[in-house]
Amino acid sequence: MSAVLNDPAVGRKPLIVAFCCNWCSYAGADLAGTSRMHYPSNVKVIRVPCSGRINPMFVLRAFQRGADGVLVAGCHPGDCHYSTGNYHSRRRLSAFKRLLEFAGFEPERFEVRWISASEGDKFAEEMEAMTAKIMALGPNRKMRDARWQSKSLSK
Amino acid sequence: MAEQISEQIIKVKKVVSQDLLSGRIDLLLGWEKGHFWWQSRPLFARSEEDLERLVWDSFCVINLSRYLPDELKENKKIGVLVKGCDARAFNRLLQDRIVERERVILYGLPCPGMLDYALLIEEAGAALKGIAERNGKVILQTDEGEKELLRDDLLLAKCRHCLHPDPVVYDQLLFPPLGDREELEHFKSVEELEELPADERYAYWEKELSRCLRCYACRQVCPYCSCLECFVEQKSPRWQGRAYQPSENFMFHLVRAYHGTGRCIDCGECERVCPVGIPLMELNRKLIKDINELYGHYEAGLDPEQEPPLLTYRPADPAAFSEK
Amino acid sequence: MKKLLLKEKWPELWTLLAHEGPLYLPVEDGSVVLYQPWQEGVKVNLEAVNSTVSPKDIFLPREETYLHYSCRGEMLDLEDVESDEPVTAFALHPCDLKAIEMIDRVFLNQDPPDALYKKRRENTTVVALACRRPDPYCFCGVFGIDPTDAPGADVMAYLTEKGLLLEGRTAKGKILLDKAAPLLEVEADETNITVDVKTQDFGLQVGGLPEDLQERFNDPVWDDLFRSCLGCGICTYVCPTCYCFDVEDYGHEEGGERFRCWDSCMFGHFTQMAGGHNPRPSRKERVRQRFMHKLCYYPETYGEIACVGCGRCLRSCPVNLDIVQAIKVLGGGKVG
Amino acid sequence: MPRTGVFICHCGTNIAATVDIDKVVEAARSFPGVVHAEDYRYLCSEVGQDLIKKAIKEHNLDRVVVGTCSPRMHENTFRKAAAEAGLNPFLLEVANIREQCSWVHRDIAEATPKAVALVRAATAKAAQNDPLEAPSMEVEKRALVIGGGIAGIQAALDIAEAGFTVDIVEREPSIGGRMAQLEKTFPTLDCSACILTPKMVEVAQHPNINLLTYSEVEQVNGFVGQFDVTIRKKARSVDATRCTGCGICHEKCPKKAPAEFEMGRSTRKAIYVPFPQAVPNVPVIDRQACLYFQKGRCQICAKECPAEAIDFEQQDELLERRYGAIIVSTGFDQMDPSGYGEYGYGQHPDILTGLEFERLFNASGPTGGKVVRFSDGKPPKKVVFIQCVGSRDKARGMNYCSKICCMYTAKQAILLKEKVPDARSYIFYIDVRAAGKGYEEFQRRAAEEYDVAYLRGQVGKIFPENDYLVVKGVDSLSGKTIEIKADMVVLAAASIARADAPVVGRILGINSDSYHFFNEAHPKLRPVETHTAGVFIAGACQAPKDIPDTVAQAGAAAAKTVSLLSKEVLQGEACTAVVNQAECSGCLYCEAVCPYGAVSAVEIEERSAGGTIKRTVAEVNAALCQGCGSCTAICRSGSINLKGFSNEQILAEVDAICLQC
Repeated sequence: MSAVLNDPAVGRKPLIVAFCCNWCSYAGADLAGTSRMHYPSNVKVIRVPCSGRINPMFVLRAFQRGADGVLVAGCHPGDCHYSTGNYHSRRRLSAFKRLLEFAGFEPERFEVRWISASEGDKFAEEMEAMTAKIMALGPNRKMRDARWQSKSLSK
Repeated sequence: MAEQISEQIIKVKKVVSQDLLSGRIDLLLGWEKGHFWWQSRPLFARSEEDLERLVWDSFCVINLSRYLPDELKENKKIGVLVKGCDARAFNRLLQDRIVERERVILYGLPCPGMLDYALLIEEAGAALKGIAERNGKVILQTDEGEKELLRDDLLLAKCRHCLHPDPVVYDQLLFPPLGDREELEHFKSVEELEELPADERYAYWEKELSRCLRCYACRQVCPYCSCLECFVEQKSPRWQGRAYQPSENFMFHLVRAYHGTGRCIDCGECERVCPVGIPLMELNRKLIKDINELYGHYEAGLDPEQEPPLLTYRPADPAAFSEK
Repeated sequence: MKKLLLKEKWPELWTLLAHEGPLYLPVEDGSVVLYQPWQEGVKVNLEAVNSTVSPKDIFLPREETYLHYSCRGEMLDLEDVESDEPVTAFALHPCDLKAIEMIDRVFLNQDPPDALYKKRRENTTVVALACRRPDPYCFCGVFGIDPTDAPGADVMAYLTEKGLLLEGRTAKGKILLDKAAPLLEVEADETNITVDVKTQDFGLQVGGLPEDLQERFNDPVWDDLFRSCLGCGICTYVCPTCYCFDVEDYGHEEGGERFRCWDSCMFGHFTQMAGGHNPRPSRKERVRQRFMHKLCYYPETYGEIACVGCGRCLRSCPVNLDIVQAIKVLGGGKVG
Repeated sequence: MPRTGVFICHCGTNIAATVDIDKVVEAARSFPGVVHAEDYRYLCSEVGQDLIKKAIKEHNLDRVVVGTCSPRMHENTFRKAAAEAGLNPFLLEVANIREQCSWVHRDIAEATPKAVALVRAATAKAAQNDPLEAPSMEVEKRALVIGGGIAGIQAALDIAEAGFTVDIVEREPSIGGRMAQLEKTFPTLDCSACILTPKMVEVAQHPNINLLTYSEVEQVNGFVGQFDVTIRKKARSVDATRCTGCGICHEKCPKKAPAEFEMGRSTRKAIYVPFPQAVPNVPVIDRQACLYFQKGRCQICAKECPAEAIDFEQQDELLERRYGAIIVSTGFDQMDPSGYGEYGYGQHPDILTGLEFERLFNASGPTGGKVVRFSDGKPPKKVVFIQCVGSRDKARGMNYCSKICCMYTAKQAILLKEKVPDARSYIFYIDVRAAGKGYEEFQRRAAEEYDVAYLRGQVGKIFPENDYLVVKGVDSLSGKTIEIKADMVVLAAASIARADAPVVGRILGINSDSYHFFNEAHPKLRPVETHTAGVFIAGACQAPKDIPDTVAQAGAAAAKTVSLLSKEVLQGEACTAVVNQAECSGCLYCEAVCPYGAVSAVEIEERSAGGTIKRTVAEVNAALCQGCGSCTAICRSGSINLKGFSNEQILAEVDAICLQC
């Protein structure tokens, strides 16, 4: 992988935390696997019932702990398993994303995608694309608490 | 106008003392003078004697609605003097269901804006002894004589940004309304920040927030911070660490602002009380601006019947993500 | 013998002292003045009477990590964190220094003394700055503090038209002046350095406070006094004599650190116990606690009221509920 | 500190080929709380499950983490195994190291640390897990069928025959639906009415079936087993208990209105039954058309009615009923082809849609069963049929194939030849799709025995000339331009979702595809279920389909319904929201965003300084909650939490997943 991916400054690969709704995007991520599609291993998925479950504080926590990018993925609007969850998350996370950008985060650091259970290809493509964008930006230092990774004496 | 505000106290006193004496209200929330002529503090008046200390002048900035949730636990019916912003604060509390409309009598005071002491001394140039007001002007009385300035130029920042000087909800409007104000540059400072490159914007906030003492005055004074238990203090889960690290500073301030999405009444109290001068309203106004742009114009606290934007949706809503 | 540091030489002194270790001095940050470590480009303001937040955080930082831990399996390793770097606290006003003296009693007159605090205190050279004019909020005179002289200082400094007059008071102070010697000149005229700084007293007569304030614990005055309090922590955080802190861990099961950080008795959670019980459940108990501590508990232990009249709470309290009002309603002055 | 056991599955080589299993097991041993870690080739096998069960007992485990395939695959399998070993199943977490790790990464050096991170996150989450119990809910032994076409009729009859009560809600005054509008059915040319009418009568007479015609579903609350449904029974203005169906009222009624049943191609009266075989045979007054309702005079029907059944005062009635299951069979519409300007639909009376043409054959249709032109009443000698009008048209219509048009057009061409022996049919088509039992034979018969000209190609323009319609098209096989002077043109307009399908979908909480056809829960394996438990779909509301498919699907939906209603209790969702009422400030924003009405206000008493106070807080009905968690994200204080995906659990996962290995 490229030099950016192996960021010498922190000696680690960029980390993308992807919150995926159980019914669409998580299933889409599974389908990417079942179809043996490939995407970068720096993407790590956390399963949630619905994109409407996402409290923006989860996203901030990920940045604090060292995520370089955060993705929330849910069903396409209109297809929510719970009928309205993603309509609500669309409003909440739109406002939140703009606030994050206002705080100085690059827009690419936090994204929301609608990925259905049948869109394994889209999941893989989005992960590739997001990883490429994050690599171009380099590691995120905004809001990161360096103390999290320091295991002080364990070395 | 300026003379009106100093004369208005006579009528205010008359109305509220009638209601207090007749038992229509058990408690009146008003203002009294602090140690200095430029300070007022809340007055909790239960008797005519208490009412002697009641004032209504150009320094009655404190939002008295904020005291209602607690005082309603001890009093049956409370009268409260409300300016434009205080009335919107009341609606906020009403919408969040922590006050009961029928247990509160709102005395509406159309508000010409409150004066900023820091501006007064800055303008005075010399030692400031006091002020007088007449015809929309303020006369600064200093060691070196008098200086006359336009009242509107001496307002607190929050009052310069005020769009609704008249109470939007009241039981009795004590004086004729002043009319809504227009402020063309309401979001100017937000827009200026938006123009900055991301890294500079982050550096700006990192520096501003580095002063944060975590005194939570912004939260305590805020009409939208009505939670019994703030996320900040919760032990399980521990959302907010106490360390004075940038990561924790951002956590608090971004979440504080985000919790005001579609709820912030734009009163500017958080910024006013911040002892270290953090421009908190830039965060809040950013959210107001974005909600307006994305989901239609909405001013929180104007109409408690109108659904807050985060509690509703339209299937065809736009999104701020790079995917449409 | 006082030495003069000409205004134009100030930056040289800052550079010199900051080279040794952190140099705290009053700096304009946004719209406020705070004691911050000097670095190139900061705007030092020696004219400011009172910083917005007291300089106590030089000795009692807002946050202070004191141990690192790491674990693997059953093993737990601990490592203390201590700093030995020399610190200069520059331009502390007499009231603030008096307040440090009060905090010293709490942290040092113990057995054992607070190691972290002790270390910082020992490592710090204090340069006090005499006041030249009072702020409208100042009332140090009420407590017998001379705003032009700080007995606890290592170096006493006076602001003059030309610059700063520096007078070494202790061995530490003299070392500092020795280091700065190349920058200093001998000042001939020493007559004009102190001015009569008369603060206001708000009609306070602290002598009028009851002998035994403990008896006022259940006094009805508390029922009224607390009402306007919003429950924020401004007064405690800006106050030079408040020193409460909390301890918290940061980290995970594999490693992390333990730190202490400022806390405020004005917060509901300050006395919240693990089981949920809270002996100070409402703002009334908390407001009473703070003022009783300043006016009763501290004096009972250490012999003087824990207020130096810096006026910061008068300036910063969002609802103008401050210690002057508390003293008055308790009998230490005329109300109204 | 929990006692966690970690089990890593090789899945043969599916995981083991790209993940260094030993390293993952070794790393897991160092995670906080892990007291046991091992691996096995196939954990989902019986031997593998036994291994987990054994370890739970042997090591006294109170948390289990399985690193294996997707939890959507085998989470239930492993949870069941854990339960058999005496552990609450919700104390088990799955780390997805197959679909989301070994299968998507090629390099063992990349996949292994990722597997470690995923197992670490699952371990951290598991430490926060609480034992959960799924609530059990009673089942109301009554079904609701929405839509009384052939799908609804079939489903209702099947359910009723199984012994359960079923209500049919039909919007129109009569059941029958689209099938009632048809003359004959392909490929057998059965008379549609002959096979449908007996079923309609059976529905009306079945003791287990309640017919609610001229009614609509307004609101659906609740959940599987206990749907609370509000049904609006529209005012018929005729007392059904008195009406004898004699028909005098509509005979005498002086006011005419366009007949919906005839696609507006003829009229009916203001008081009417939509077609002669209507069930129930009780007329309704169209209040928009009725002279009395519009102008306050007339009342002829009331004067003439021998049974005194006319009731002008009748009001809409709101019925509140509880059902255990719901079948949606709301059918389809035919697209209005006026958007295709080149075909001139709406410009000329002899340009018809397929359904309008169908009505010409019917004895009670607009022409009394004579196949004649609307323009001059003469029988058409040359009829051009155009296929795929709005179907298979990415640019202007629908992407999909409407499925029924090829067959019904062949049928109509045959019927035409039988009615007008000297008529000739020309069919412009893209492809002929005749997949189905007897379909290909039927279509060939039309072409070969009924002299139907099949022209592969498209029509570019239709315009009237003299008393005929000039149809200009291209035969794509020969490449030649074709011009036909036709007497009539029939457009096979696309079958589309009902215009109000999105509204119905929202009321029921079921989702739709981009054409507004309702989505099945799985296109292959759950074809009649929806994502909302207890709501099933049948017929053309799911996608265009013919009668045999519709009836088959209706039967399947009925079978699912019957199996549901046969249960005494249902296991509900275990992962539901829960309110910390001591911290809840009672703003009830959670109530506003809950899609299931599961959150409501409740007053609690609380000790406060100097006494007790009453406070309003939120409360969750666990039986209604489906566990989406939208409430938890709007709650500022985190006072409402979601079991199974709690704030603590998700934050623990975030914390752990961000730790670098």
